[in-house]
Amino acid sequence: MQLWMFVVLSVVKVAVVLVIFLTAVAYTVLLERKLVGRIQNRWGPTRVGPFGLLQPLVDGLKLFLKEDIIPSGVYRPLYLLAPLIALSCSLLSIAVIPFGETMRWHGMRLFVLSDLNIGLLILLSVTSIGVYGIALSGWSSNNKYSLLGSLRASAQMISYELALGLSLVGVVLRAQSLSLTDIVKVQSVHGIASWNVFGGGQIFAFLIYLMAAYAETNRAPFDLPEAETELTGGYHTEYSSMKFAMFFMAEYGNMITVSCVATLLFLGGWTSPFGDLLPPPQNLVVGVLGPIFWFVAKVFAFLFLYIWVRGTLPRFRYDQLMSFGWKFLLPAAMLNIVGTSLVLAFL
Amino acid sequence: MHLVLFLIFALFALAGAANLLLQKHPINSALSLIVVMSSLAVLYLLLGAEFLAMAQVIVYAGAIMVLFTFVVMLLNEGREEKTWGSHAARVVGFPAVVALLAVLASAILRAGRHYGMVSLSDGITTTQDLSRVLFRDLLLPFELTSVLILIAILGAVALARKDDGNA
Amino acid sequence: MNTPVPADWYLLLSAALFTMGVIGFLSKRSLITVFMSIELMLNAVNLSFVTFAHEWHAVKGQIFVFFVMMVAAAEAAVGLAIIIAIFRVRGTLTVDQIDRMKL
Amino acid sequence: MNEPMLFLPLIALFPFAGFLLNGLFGSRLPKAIVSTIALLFPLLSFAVVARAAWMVHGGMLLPVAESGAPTWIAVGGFHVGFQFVLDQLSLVMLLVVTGVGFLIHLYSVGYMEHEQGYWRYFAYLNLFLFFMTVLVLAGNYLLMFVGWEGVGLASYLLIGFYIDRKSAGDAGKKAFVVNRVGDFGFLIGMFLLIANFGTLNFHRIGTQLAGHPAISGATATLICLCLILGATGKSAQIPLYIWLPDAMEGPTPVSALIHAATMVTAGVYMIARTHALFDLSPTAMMVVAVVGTATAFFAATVAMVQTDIKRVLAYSTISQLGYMFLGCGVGAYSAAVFHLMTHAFFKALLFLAAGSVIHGLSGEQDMRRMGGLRKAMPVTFWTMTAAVLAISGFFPFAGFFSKDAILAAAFQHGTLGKALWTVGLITALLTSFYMFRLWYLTFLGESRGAAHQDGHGDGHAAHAHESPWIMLLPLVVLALLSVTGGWIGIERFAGFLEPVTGQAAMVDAGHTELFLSVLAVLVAALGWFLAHLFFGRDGEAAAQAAQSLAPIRRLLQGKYWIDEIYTALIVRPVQWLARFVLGWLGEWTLVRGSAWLMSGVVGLSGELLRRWQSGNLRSYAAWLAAGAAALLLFALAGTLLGLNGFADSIHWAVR
Amino acid sequence: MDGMILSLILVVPLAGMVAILLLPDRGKLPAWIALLDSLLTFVCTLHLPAHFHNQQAGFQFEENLPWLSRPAIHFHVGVDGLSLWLVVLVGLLAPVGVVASWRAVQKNSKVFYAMYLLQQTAMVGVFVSLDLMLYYGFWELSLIPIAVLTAMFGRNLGDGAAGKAALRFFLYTFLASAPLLVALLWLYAHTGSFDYATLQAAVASGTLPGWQLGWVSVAFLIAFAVKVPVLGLHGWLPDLFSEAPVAIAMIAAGKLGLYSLIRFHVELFPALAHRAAPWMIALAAIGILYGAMLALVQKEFWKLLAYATIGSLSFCTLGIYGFTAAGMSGAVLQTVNEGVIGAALFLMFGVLYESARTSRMADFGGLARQTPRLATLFTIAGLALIGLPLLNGFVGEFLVLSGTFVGVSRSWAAIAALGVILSAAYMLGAIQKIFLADGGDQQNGQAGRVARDLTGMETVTVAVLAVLMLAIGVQPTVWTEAMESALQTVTHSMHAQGATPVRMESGTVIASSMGGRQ
Repeated sequence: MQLWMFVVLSVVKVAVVLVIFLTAVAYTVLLERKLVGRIQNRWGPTRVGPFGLLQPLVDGLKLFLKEDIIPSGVYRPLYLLAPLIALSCSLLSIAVIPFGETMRWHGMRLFVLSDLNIGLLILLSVTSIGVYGIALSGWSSNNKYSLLGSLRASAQMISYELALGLSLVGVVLRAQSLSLTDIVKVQSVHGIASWNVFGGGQIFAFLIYLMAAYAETNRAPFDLPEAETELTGGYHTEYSSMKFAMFFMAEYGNMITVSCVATLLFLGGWTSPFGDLLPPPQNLVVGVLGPIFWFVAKVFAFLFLYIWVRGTLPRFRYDQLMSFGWKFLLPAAMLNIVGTSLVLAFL
Repeated sequence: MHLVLFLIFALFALAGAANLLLQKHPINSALSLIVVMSSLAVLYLLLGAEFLAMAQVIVYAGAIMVLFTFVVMLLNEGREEKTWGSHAARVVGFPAVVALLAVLASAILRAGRHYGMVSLSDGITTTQDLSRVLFRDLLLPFELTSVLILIAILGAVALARKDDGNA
Repeated sequence: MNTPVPADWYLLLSAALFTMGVIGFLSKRSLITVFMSIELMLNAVNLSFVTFAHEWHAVKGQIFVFFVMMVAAAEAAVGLAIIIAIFRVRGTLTVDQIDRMKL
Repeated sequence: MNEPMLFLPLIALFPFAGFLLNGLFGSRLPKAIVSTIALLFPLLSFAVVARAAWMVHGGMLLPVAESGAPTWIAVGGFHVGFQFVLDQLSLVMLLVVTGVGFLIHLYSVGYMEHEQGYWRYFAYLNLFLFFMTVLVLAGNYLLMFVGWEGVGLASYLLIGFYIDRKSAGDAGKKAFVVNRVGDFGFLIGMFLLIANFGTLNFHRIGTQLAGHPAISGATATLICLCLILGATGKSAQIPLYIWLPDAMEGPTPVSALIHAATMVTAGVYMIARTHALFDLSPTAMMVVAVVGTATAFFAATVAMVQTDIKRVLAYSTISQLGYMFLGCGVGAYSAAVFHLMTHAFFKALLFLAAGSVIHGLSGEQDMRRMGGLRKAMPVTFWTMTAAVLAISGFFPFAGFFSKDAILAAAFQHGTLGKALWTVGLITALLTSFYMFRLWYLTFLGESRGAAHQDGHGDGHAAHAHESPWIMLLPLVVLALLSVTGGWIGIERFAGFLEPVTGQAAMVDAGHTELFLSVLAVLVAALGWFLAHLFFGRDGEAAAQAAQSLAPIRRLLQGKYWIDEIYTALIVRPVQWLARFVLGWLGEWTLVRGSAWLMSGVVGLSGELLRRWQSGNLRSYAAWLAAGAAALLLFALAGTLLGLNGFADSIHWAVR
Repeated sequence: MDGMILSLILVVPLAGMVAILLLPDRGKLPAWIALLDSLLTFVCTLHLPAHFHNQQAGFQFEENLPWLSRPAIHFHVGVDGLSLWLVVLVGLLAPVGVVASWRAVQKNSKVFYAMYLLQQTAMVGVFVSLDLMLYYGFWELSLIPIAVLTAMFGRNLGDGAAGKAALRFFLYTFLASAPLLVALLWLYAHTGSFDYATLQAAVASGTLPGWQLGWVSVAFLIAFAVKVPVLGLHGWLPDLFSEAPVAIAMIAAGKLGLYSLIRFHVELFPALAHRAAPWMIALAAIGILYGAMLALVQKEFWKLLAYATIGSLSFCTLGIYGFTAAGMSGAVLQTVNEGVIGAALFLMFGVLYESARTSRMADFGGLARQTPRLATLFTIAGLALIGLPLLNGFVGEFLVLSGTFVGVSRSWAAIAALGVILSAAYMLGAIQKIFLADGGDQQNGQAGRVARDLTGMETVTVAVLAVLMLAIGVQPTVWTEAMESALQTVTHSMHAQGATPVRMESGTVIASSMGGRQ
């Protein structure tokens, strides 16, 4: 393949994925507002567009047009850098996520930006870099609420990152690969029965991942860094307009990424839940769109779970959060690894 | 392509390192160092060490440097001051550095002609290759390293804990 | 498209980074930055390890880097804890003022 | 050699068992059991000896050396065993030791009844018997040395028995240390024997000497002089007699047993035992005779003015031991041993009787506060009288025969012998004098206790009481022996000992001897008369005589200041040397000084190096960098020189 | 079992040390572990004499494992008749030391006992090493706990005396060992081996450069002579005895240095040692007198013990450098004796000091009634020290003196024998000052009132030692028999290199008559 073709195709792929991803972020916000509204026995946004469907657009417009205030006491370079880091890390992780069949065109995978042997590791490393955005934002804001919020967030993320990473090891052991495509392939044969979460015996890993992921994305019930009642706005107290929007997008982007990863690692990725019960589709369109449908459906199911949990569970206290992460999740993840390795080695 | 990537990231690395030296505030130095490390991760990828590249990011950038920034934030030391405590550093140290660089460079340049080229198509050391060596030939050192880290954790906890008695 | 790079360029880069690490160690006054300089030196050495591993197709070179990382992590944990302890006692992190050789 | 079952080791081991039992468990046992143990084992030991004596009487041939003795030391070709030998000499000694020993044990039961540490006393006493029998039975010098040192130990423990008295402790220490001086001589003598004979066995040395004496007279003299030093220590002869008077700090039965009857005669026994060597060296013999005579005379003079009843007896013992040395020195070993035996009887009796007196007077030892005890303590008085007559040499008491034999032998020993005989005769006069002085002061006249005990009404004599039967019984037995012990006659005795001590030098048994005997008795009577003159009536004459002889009296009362002289000449210089020359010059200046010098050098270099260790991190880094650069430069220089790698360049550098 | 026993003896104390370090420092727990572990070590060491073949020459229970290939260092251990009893002695004294520290060490007992057990391993290592580098390692290792524990647990920590004593010990021994290392490396450079037998053969072959070898042997001699210590090099001893904890002081002097003198000086360089012998003999003989005389005038019992030790160790040196069979075996036996007696005396002095907090003998007096067990056992040990026959000290002294007198020098032997008199004087003086009435009153010492008697455990310990003194004194052949073949090897190799008994004056020896048996 020619270099120019490679470059053009890559640019096109990136553009398409980014657009879809950002749209998805926007509508996840709407979804959340709607769902939480229903849970709390109200309607949620209904005014803008049918069923309030245009609400995200208006919100975005508002944030774009708002005055960009930079408080005088902040440490400017990092204050400006922090939201960029947060958002770019959030966007970066989508680059390795395969969301469709392993189709190639001129030797290049279509439904993934870049398919790497070490996709999972890249995901983890990007997640670990993401901490900087929050940490720097809080510190550079020169505000005690911000600092406390960012310290909490950083500590929480570092702590739960361990459990998160370890909960994935069982999956990796089963697939014997770090490539996300390979991991999905392992789960594809018997449909739901071979998904890691069920057939793969990784139900505990999944639960651990679930909880760790909530904490990792600073979502309820682990949303202490932005606990309004204690810290006003947490690390983004001093941010407004577009810079605030970037943090906001980063958070929801992370949610989607995490959901994608859960889908890929535990829920069989783009494969159908019926596996070889159904005959392979002969139609090309169905063959292409079917997997994408399943993938999106699973991701949204996971997102639904996210929002559901947010609507139902109360917030943890900070020490409970830490001891839960270190004293329960981490050992549980280790036990899971040991158990999985024993099963794989002797059964 | 390889050349371009190398040049870009080598430049990034050098610039980051230089920035580390020039910046007066520790947090800026830390961020510069993160840049260096990330650039090195890319260089590792170029050298076919993909696992190491990711480990570099996860361990160095994601863990160690987070600790550094954490400590900087925690202690909030501010800009460093110019002090003149050590004559040896100037009188002995900097000539030594120059000598060191000269010797290293000359040694590398003298020996460099024997070395081959590095290109993108060189093949990749997979994670399996790495783990095969690590968990077969070097299992004992690996386990010892884990013990070392455990001890380090305990030591760090013991050191950083406030004294119960007199604090 | 695929222009190769001589291996010794990597080594030269490594040497340069290492030297800069040394300079940092010598010239920086803040204990934390000095510590960072050490990390820089370690990274520089790691680069040369990886280069040699590539040059000689020896996986053990990479393993060595792996170990260096592990040790660096341990060292950072302990070192930073020491730095915190020093700061708590001395109230400063300026290297030139911390020359009592005890806490 | 046929080996009759004699169970020789048992003689020694019985008392040892008694020592162990009483020593380990005595503190928790009732007194009756302690006494039983203490008496039973010496009695058993005596029984074994008596059985052996009976067998000898029945015709058993001596010497008997039990084979199969366990090895003690074996290194290279040198070999010493726990070898016990019974011959005529040791049989006599054993009879004395175990017989008199048992009697004194018996006496002690009464005497020590109210003392603290009753069990300890008997344990020590049994220990003494153990070592003494080992000494006597030993078949070689080294084993004899075991007994030799061992009795010294027992003596030390018993002298210091009253642990609350400093003087007792001092006396014990003095006895042991002075004895050690003698032991030093013994040790050197043994080394010389090993060097010359390669063995310490009596029998083997004897046969080597009998065959063809491989050693010169000079060597023999050297060996003998060393052994004499040992003997003077143990037997309290000049120059090492000084410990014995002090040893009277011990309980009186101890003085009787150890410092009169048995232990102090070990030196005489040893000389008799090794006479084959002494026979080779006239010089050594002469030394022995002169030392003995001088000691006899010297001690007798001191004894004349002592007021402590036990000290009189102590000096008397020294004097009598001098007689025995004289006997040995003139070659009359059997006479010396004969005197040893009779002396054991009457001197033990004297001490025990004195002990009875002291016991009766609740611990009073000063003769000036005694007097008039004849009526209060009749048995003691009569037995004591027998002993006094015996030691003074009145016919037919035991002392007469033995002392007469020694003096006769001396008289026949050439010119020197004549001179020694003269001194010996004068000593006999003095002996008679001081013994009767003691007798008068203690038993006759009026009680003088009140005169010194103002405020207490009458003196001790008023409530002085006779001792219990258990103390009197040994007195009576010993009194009988003191009377009859000499009747066996020197000829028969010498004849019995002849296989061991060789042909006695009894040439002329005719008129000369009769004349000498009569002369001796006359001299003794003269002594009694003089004593009667001074002390028999009111003591006026004594006071006058004392007045007129004041300087001599002071000299005698000061015991010739020998102790002081020794202190000034030996003890003080040693201490001075140790404290100042060694302690200050050696230890302080040289040793400490070198240590200080060393630490100074180290400290100085540390001071210099310390400046390098500024504590500044950046300085360290600078030096580190410089070092790294230097090392790399070195390695690179190696490559430039065409060497292959770092290791080779190091090799090249150190070549 | 025989192939592993030496490693086992080396490892058991180390295991105890690890156990102590891992378990918490609670109450008497470290002490109990140390006691049980040292008893276990002792039991292990008893395996050696039980399975030792007396008649067999050479080393037994040998283990030889390559450790490093370049430089060629082997884990080569073994014992012969010389080291056999010394290993057992270390095993025996290990629990004694623990008992002696039982009450004295209260704080930081974990550190104390851990270091103490390390010291045990090091000492056994010194006695069994047959690879000189391994030996050197153990040698240095045996020095460290002494210095450290003295500095940490010394008696007078407050006024810095303990630290000074530790420093002095450290300086003396380490400065002396530095040339030893250089000498070792020189030997390695010329032979390519650290193996004992190889080096011995190399030295014997005469191929090594002569004058340098002379210096090498001197370096060996000085390193060991300091540790013994030989007269003149004893500057560290009195201070250390006064300041070090009892358990440490009792192992600091004597056996390590003496064994090393025999094995690595006399046996390794017979010809050169032969040249040094007259000096050593003179030093030893004078040392006997010197020690005894200084002991006579000491006022504190630690100092008395120090100088008494110098005197009694000089006997060993005298025996070694006479090059006579009797002297050698006497010296080895005396080394064992000194260990046993010294341990007992140290323990008892330690009890006195710990209860009365003073070491001035004048402060005591009349203790015999109050502390009968202590008084009795002390007297026995004291008598053994001054060489009372039937106790162990006599046999050693007699063999050394007779060997010296007959084979070497009458005058030096006579001078040495004078020590017999002085030793009696100082020991009985000490007994009197401490235990007997020493003044007008019954109890004149202040300290006497608070002094306590031995506890049950201490009594048992010292009683065992006392029985051992008697046993060695009565049956020394049991001990000397095992040495016999080793000593024959030594003397044979010495004589082959011209190192016959040192004649320092003319005298007549009927050597043939020495051969006869009774």
